Amino acid sequence: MMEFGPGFWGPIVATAVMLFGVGIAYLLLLASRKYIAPKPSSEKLKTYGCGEEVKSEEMHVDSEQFYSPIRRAFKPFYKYVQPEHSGVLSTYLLWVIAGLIIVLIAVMLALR
Amino acid sequence: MAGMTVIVRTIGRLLFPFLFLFGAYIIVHGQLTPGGGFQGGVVLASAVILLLLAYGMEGAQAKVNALQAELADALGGMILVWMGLMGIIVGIAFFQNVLPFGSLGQVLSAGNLPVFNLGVGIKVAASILMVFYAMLRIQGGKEE
Amino acid sequence: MIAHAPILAIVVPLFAGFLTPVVSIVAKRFGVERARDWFVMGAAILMLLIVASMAPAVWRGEVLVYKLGGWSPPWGIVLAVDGLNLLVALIIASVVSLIAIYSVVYMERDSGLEKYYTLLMLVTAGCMGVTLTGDVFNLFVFFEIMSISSYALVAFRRNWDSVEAGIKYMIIGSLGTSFILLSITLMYGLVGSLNIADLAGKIEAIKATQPLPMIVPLMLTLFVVGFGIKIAMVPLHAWLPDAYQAAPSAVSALLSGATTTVGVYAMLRVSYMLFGALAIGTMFIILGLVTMVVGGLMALTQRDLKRLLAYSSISQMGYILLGVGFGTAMGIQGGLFHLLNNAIYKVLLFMCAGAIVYRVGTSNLDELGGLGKNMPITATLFIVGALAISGVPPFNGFASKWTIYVAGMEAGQPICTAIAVVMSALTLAYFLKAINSMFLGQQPEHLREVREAPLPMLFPMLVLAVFCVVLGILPSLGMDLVRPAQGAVMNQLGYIGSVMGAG
Amino acid sequence: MSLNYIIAMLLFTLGIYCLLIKRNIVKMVIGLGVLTNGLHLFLISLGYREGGIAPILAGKMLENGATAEFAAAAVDPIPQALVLTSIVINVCTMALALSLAIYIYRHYGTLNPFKIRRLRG
Repeated sequence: MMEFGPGFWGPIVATAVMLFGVGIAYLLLLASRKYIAPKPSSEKLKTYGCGEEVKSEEMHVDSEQFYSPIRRAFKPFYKYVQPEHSGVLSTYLLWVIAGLIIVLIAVMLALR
Repeated sequence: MAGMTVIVRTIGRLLFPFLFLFGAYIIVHGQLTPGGGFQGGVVLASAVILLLLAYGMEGAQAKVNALQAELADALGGMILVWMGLMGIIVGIAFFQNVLPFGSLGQVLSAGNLPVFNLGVGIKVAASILMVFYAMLRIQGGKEE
Repeated sequence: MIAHAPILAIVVPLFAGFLTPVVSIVAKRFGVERARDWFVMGAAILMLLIVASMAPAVWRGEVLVYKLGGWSPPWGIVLAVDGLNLLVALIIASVVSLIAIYSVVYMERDSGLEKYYTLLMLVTAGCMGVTLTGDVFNLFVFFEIMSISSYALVAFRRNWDSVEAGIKYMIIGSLGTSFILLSITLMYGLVGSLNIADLAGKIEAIKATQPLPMIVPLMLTLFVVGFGIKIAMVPLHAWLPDAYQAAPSAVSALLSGATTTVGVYAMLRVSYMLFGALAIGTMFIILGLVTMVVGGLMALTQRDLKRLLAYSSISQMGYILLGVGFGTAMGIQGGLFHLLNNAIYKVLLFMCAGAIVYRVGTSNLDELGGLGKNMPITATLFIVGALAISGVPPFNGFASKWTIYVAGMEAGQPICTAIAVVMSALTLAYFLKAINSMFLGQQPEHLREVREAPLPMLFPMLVLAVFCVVLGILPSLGMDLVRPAQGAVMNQLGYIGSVMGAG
Repeated sequence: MSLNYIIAMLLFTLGIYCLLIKRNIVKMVIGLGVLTNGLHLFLISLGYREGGIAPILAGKMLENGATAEFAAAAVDPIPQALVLTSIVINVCTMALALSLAIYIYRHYGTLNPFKIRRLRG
């Protein structure tokens, strides 16, 4: 048991509980397999790619669009900030100078 | 790199020993006069670089080749570290003076400093030479 | 020899660096090229032992002061080791030892390895020097040694990408170090001393005068920006993804484990010791939040594994800044604990990425897939690291993040804490994406023959993963490790007294 | 006397201007050099003293009483040592930067930072 301010967190107990939970879940999974054997038809296993024949090796989630809902939620960020990471050294140096000025103003305000 | 005209070659050949001597002088008198290991080492390296400019890569490599420069670099570094470690072994602290001070104004005086300058001089000369060789090697497109 | 431990910890890697070319030439002559690797590994482990030998005395609360050449503090250069220095030195020494073991196999396909090992040892010597020194100009010199060697290491393979990353890192980094030099110059002009303890006392006296000289905030700013470039605070972070992506994975691990740690250390030491920077805690909190959010959101859309890890590294730096910015005992403790944990799992993740690059040849997530069957151990270790970095309970990341959250609530900053929790979930999200793209899913044709990574690469990864789990299950162990460091950050007068009293 | 500081500041500003505006890596590296030289000039000016003497002890100065006189007349030697160290570091930086620039030119065929941007995003 160790104290972290309000409330407590017992790492060993928690880990034991989690391992116990994992064990139960695994047992449930095994048990369920016994009763309901999944038997999908071959039609269901086939991937539908707009009528195109797609080999299973070529199926891959595009890693850039993986979280497109989150991209939509933070649209301004991806519209304005991400394209600024353009790989141009001069831009990056400008950021450094801008950062210097921002930090200077902040420190001036704080230490006044 | 090809090399240059007869005038440059002759003057370079004639100047080389004097430049080398001057570099050695600056290093050895480091504790007495302005200058020291770094400045003397640069002069030493510039003597070889003069040969390099006048005679091309081969002329300089005949005096000091790349492997020798690398070994001299390591040697200079090790002189420095050993001088420091001597302080631990003999005295009480790293970089503690272990050699006798001698009398003021003599070349062999000021304890550790002459040896120290020597180490710095060798290291700087070798390093600058290595930088030049490396850059010429990239420039010539011979690398890899 | 224990009395000389502080200087030996710097000299051993420096000496090994100078000796590596010679050892390499001799070993080649005798036909045992591997001797060079063993030599470097031995030097790294010797350094770890030397650092560890300082631990008992420092944890008792002493400040080890070592006078170079026997000159006493305000005039000569001193090395001063208190809890904070020791924690960082331990992290660096362990990370470098593991990377030396890892490099033996990982780097074997490259040519010019004696230069690689020389540079590795020089980076180590620079890190150690920055960490252990008690003199501000000496700190700058070692910082430059570390930086220049790391620029060269990033560009080591001389491909188009590593050269591009190298030159960007180099120019931005050199601008940063010149800011540090300018600040040291101003400080010398204002106070006339270079010893950190002496400076701290004198600047304290100057700050008491009203009005405050304009130069004091300027100095602090230049230091914060200069070290901020090394730890990639957000407006200054642009070099980091390029460098981590293009460098060999062992070097990325070294940069994320050692040099950023040193950057955080230097920032803490200078801003807290010299300027008593509790006043700018709010600035650290805001910068930390911005760093965290930008790093996390940028990581979400990356296609390259190492670039994703690089952005997540930026994000984790935000947590450290946040914890330190709270300025309470618990906040600093959490920040430093996160610094330790960050070094552990970040190095682990980069080593896993390196294992994949070593076997597959690419780190592009779109070209990977289904590697879980071929590389089960690497996959397990990567998942351990990913869960640890996302703060999932039984691993070490949870303990330190939880400490930071609690500190945030106690410091009366519930909004910051909420943002930190959300970003933690986002971290899990993008790591799930990486795991899915690499180890699960359909396996492309050309990856059928991939084998498990070789044992010398797996060994350091296993050690780090064990640390992840142990520090997660027994967080009080990590807290005990961090508490002397936190005490040292808060106990400014003790440091000044010990260093100045040594004369 | 204050001319030193003005020139140092000018050099520093010029260096930053060079880094931000120039469209050539080699010129940016030169700008970095100019910037650092401005710093060195600033640092060395801090230790200067009007009509000071070189801080080298010679024979007569060690006699009793003369040491204090020497200390009162000599310029501050510490900034000179610092500048020398910094120059050495600068040499290393320049050498590395220029060799990287050579590689950049070989791989990209240009030194324009606006065209060296294959790593981005």
